[in-house]
Amino acid sequence: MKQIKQWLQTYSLFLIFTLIIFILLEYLVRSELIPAFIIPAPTSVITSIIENWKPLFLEHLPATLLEFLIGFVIAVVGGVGLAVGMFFSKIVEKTLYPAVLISQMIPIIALSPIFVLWFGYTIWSKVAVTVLISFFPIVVGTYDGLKSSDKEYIELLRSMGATRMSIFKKLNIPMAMPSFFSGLKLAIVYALVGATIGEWLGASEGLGYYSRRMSGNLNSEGVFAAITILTLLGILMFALISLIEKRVLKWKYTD
Amino acid sequence: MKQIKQWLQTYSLFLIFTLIIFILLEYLVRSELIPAFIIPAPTSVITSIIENWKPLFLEHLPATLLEFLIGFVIAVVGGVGLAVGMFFSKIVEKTLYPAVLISQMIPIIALSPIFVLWFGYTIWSKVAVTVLISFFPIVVGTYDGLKSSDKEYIELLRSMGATRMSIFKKLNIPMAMPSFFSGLKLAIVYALVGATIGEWLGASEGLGYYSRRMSGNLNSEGVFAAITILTLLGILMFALISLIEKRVLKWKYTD
Amino acid sequence: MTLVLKNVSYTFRNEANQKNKVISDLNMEVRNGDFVSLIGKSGTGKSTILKLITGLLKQDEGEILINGKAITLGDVGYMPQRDLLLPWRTIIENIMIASEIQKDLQITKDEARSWLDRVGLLAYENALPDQLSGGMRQRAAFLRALLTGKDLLLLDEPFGALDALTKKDMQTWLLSIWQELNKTILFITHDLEEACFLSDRILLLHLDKTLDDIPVNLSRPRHPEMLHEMELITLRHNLEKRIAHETN
Amino acid sequence: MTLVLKNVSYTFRNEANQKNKVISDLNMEVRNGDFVSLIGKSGTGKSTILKLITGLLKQDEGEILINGKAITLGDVGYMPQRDLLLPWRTIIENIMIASEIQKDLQITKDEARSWLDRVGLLAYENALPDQLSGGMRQRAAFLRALLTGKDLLLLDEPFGALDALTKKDMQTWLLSIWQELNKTILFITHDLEEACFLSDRILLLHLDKTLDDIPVNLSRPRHPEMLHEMELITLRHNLEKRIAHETN
Amino acid sequence: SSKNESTKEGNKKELDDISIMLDWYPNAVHTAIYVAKEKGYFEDEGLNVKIEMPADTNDPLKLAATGKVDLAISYQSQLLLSRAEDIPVVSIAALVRHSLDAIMYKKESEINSPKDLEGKNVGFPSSSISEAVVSSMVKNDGGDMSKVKMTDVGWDLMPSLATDNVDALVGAYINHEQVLLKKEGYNVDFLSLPDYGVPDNYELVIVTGEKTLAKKKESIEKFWRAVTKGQETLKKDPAAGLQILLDHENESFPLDKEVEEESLQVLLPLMEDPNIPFGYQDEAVWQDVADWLYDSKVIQEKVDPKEAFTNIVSK
Ligand SMILES: Nc1ncnc2c1ncn2[C@@H]1O[C@H](COP(=O)(O)OP(=O)(O)OP(=O)(O)O)[C@@H](O)[C@H]1O
Ligand SMILES: Nc1ncnc2c1ncn2[C@@H]1O[C@H](COP(=O)(O)OP(=O)(O)OP(=O)(O)O)[C@@H](O)[C@H]1O
Ligand SMILES: [Mg+2]
Ligand SMILES: [Mg+2]
Repeated sequence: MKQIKQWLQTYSLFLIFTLIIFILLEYLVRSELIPAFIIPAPTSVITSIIENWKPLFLEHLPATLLEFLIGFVIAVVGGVGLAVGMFFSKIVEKTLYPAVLISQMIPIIALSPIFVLWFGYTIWSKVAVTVLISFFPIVVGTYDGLKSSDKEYIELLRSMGATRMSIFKKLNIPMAMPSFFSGLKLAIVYALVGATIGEWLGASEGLGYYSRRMSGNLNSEGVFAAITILTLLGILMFALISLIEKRVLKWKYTD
Repeated sequence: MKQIKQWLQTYSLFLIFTLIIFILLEYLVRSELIPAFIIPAPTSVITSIIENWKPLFLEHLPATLLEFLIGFVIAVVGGVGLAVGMFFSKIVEKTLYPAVLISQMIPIIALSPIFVLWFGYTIWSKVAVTVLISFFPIVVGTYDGLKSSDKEYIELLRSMGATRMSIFKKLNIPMAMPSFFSGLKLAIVYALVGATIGEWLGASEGLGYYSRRMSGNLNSEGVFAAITILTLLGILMFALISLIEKRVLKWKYTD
Repeated sequence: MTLVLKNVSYTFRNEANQKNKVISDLNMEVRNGDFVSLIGKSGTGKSTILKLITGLLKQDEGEILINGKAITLGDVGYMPQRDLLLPWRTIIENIMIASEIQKDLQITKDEARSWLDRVGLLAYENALPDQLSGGMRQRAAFLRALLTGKDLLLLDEPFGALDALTKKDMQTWLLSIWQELNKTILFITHDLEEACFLSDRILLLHLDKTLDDIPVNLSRPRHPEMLHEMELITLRHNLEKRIAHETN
Repeated sequence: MTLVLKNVSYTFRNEANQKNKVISDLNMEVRNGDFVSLIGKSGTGKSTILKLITGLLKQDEGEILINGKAITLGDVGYMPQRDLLLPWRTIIENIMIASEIQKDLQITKDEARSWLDRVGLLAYENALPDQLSGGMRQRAAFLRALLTGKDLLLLDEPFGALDALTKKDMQTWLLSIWQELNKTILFITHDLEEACFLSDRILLLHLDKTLDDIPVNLSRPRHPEMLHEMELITLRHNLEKRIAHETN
Repeated sequence: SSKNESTKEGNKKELDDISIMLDWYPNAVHTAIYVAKEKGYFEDEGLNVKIEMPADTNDPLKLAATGKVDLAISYQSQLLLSRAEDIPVVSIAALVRHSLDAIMYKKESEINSPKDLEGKNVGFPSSSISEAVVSSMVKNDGGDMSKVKMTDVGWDLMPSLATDNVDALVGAYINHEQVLLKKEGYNVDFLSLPDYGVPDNYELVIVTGEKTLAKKKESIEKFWRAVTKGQETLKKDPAAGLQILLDHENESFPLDKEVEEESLQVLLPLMEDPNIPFGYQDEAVWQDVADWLYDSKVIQEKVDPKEAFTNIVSK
């Protein structure tokens, strides 16, 4: 009860703001100041979601979720792995850090034929886009976090005879957590965007695919139905990670 | 001289790594293990840049640069403005912060018809994408930076009779600088990607558009020529901001 | 210059709206040219009193008067325990910040420079705070409070973070400056020896919110040798006993 | 347990490869059950000596022996000035960390708990370090060093960050623990009074890298009253003079 | 000469502005428009034509509907789809009179007729029309559509076939993808839509918004007259006509001359029929395509073809 009250207090203004925007949009569309085939009325979008809930939620949502989850897990595992590698080896760091940075400057759509070449039209091409797009914040977050360990703490543990591995486990990893979670929160949002873009590059199911198909059919309600679900999913994922963060970093948040 | 030596020391491994990748690519393409119309040989890309240097550097590069610059400036001015607004007013913060966060979760390409409707195929549609994509890190960086001012410093200045405005100028702004620059470095990379994506959504010149045109013609050398220039431009911009940061935050870097 | 607190009370309220009456019906007076120390266990409210006098906090009841007028922000020079030098400003820019903030306060760069010279920091005029040692930083922070131009200086544990040897030097240095300028100083410290050595009077704040006013009968000028005189040692011993029986 | 340093030298090299010979031909000895303080001006190399003894730094020349054997990492209990409690671990997890790291060290949770009880921290067993006051944290940090099970404890300004009143309490507390357990302690401090009050011997490190060995002829057990005895005061006065003439 | 310039400027001010958005970037199919522009036919008609290029193949229609552009080049079936979605656009002329779309495949993949697609993988560019095309053709050929695997390949039609990720393509044009794939050394062949029960359609049509049509009918007629004149000139000397296009584009986006030449050769016979004026649209063709779209469930409601087009040239 108290939590709900607090939540409302935090977000009420934003919710009111959103509501006003929706009402404004509804008015603009209904009065034909904006053509409905470009921005649909919010009510039509809701109607469209309800009418098509079966394909949307039972077919396309699970497909996107699967790509997203596989991609996100790979990005986390790979990103953390790379960060740890860079942390332990200057050579790995100097070789790959600039490459990771530069990989962010290449517009992904330009690389789509390469994905097709490597992965064909399997789920892996979407996973690849997801990974590529969400990899960076995880690497940076984890690496910066690992490096943030105070020299004095390390000396204290070494004075007790700790090996490098036990310093890593007992000090570096917990120290890296806050920064790792900052990266993770960015990455989970990007991963969802990545899965969507991946589907645009060729897919046969998924919300991104759905929105593109609807766009091809000039059905703007359908496009926005998919976008709405994607956005809500993104908010949910972000909230989920924030929640896990609060749990794991309890020591940071109890005050 | 000494700086060059230091620079080489830092990046030599990466340069060697890049070189090896290039040689490998060249071999794979020449021996027809990878079709040249998907990934071109690095030498063909260089040839393509040299052959088409005139349109590339005199027409498309300036076009992209212009979109990028206008977009980036608007993102900086708007982002800083919003951050300052949120800093001074809880109402602004509670209303707009979630909106800014959510704006990052919407796949931008899905909004292209809206941009086209509002801005047509003028430069402004590309500027809009650029702004939307680079806005977020600036807002977050500036806002977090402004909030980071220590309560004790504020009390010290208040004890001298400082007004809120003079605390803002003398304390909050300088305190926000490091975090602002972190955001700026991300934003400048994203802004360039944004301009490119903007061009994919409709343009008649620019490096992004060029790469798309060449892609439609299966001219992969052309695609990678544009990507190469874009990437180099991104690195340059990033280095430029880093340099400015080092100047402005001299007090952080002299040790 | 006379500072008078009459029946001052102050209560902290936390988020859960719980009240914590930290200062209750407090009366005290600091006269022109006095060096007064305020001592007491941790949490008795010493810093709160200083914040009330600067005007950073507003008392719930009672009056705080300087020369008979209610105090406002900007009336006193304030120096907290952490030096709080702005890291992006050079030393001279740091000590001149009050004159940027208060329009009617005119301090020229030359004046500031002559002050730096006097405390042995002229060579560091354009250095950044990070380049200075703890003692030097503390001297700069003191100059900053001094260059507010106010007669009353409030110092909240200014030497608390310094090592014992540097602290000794700073004490002597502070006394010499104070004597020369005829300023009034209200000084918070945990170090009873320091309080005895520096002050004309010691105000001892108890956990039950009462205040003892204890005179220090040592001659001026003070010199480090006095630290070993029986009078000071007895006084300190005495104070220690008065505090020790209090339980937190 | 005997600690012996024979002709130890140590030189810091910075990036520009400039050398700074901090320790030069140092000889010292700490015997079983001793409480030895190491004092000296800032930068004379006190902390460096401690790091050499822990094994964190490796001497360029000479030998460092415990019971005749060259020291290695993990041979002593070390407590730095900052408490360095890991903020994500509860107090009991923090004090037991050495037994997680060293396989041959078996300390049960019950033992740890009884230690917490002894220092008055049992109620905070499962609290996070942030929830404790400075004095409590310092006690926990000391327990952590103690629970390494080593006979020799190296304490680098353990009470430097505490306020004067808390510091007094901690000193008495430390003495009582030390006496009970028959540990050997090498203690760095800036506070000459503290050094005199606690130690059997005081090692005074000079800027010219020489070391004086000064015995403290106060009876054991010590109690706070002794702080006001002439003997201690004279000794302190003496030490002060010996240090004061050195220029940095 | 200064006098001459001033009169020129004076003339320019009297020109009516009209904008057209192409279906895709400039290529051989647009040669007539560029010829008309270059030779001054538009100016002769009193028009100042602005040519724009789209981001997405759906954009031209939408922008014509909102009046952001006056004219747009789009696809006949796409226009009918828009009508079904109540988007107020009308076709005013047919630019290409026959299907350019086809089912394309590598010769070695042993596809001889649509039913051979059973068990094969067909790539298409996220469009339900393309799916309907394959479905109609396979059924017409007596095949089982449920055995054909359809793969949406997004933007990457050619790479998907070239890398053997799919066995055949639909939505690829015989005047572009086919030519390019051949040039890259792939031996491609295709199956024509009309041969297997999909009505032959006007692949490219010129569309405008209903409001624009009412307002600017005269200018639109002038526009089409000039384009027709451009087409005449082009037919007389295709090489010279194409050169105008290549020159126009060459500064910024070098086009492959060979490819465009071949493309034009494929296109020219498909853009006009004997004894029918350039651009004239037949109601029967509209009716057939509309019926086919409805029958194959691409659109859910019947569209009246009379509303979908209007002829600005008479037979
Ligand atoms: N901002 C605040 N909000 C709520 N309570 C506060 C606040 N600041 C101080 N207090 C409470 O007021 C009391 C007095 O605090 P104050 O800082 O004045 O003590 P102090 O005598 O200066 O202690 P110390 O010697 O540790 O500096 C304490 O119990 C403290 O918990
Ligand atoms: N990591 C290091 N690299 C280079 N020089 C160092 C390093 N640590 C200490 N020094 C130098 O060694 C000298 C002695 O330092 P040390 O910390 O041992 O002094 P200290 O006696 O402990 O001083 P303090 O009383 O301030 O703690 C100083 O001159 C210092 O500049
Ligand atoms: Mg205080
Ligand atoms: Mg030290």
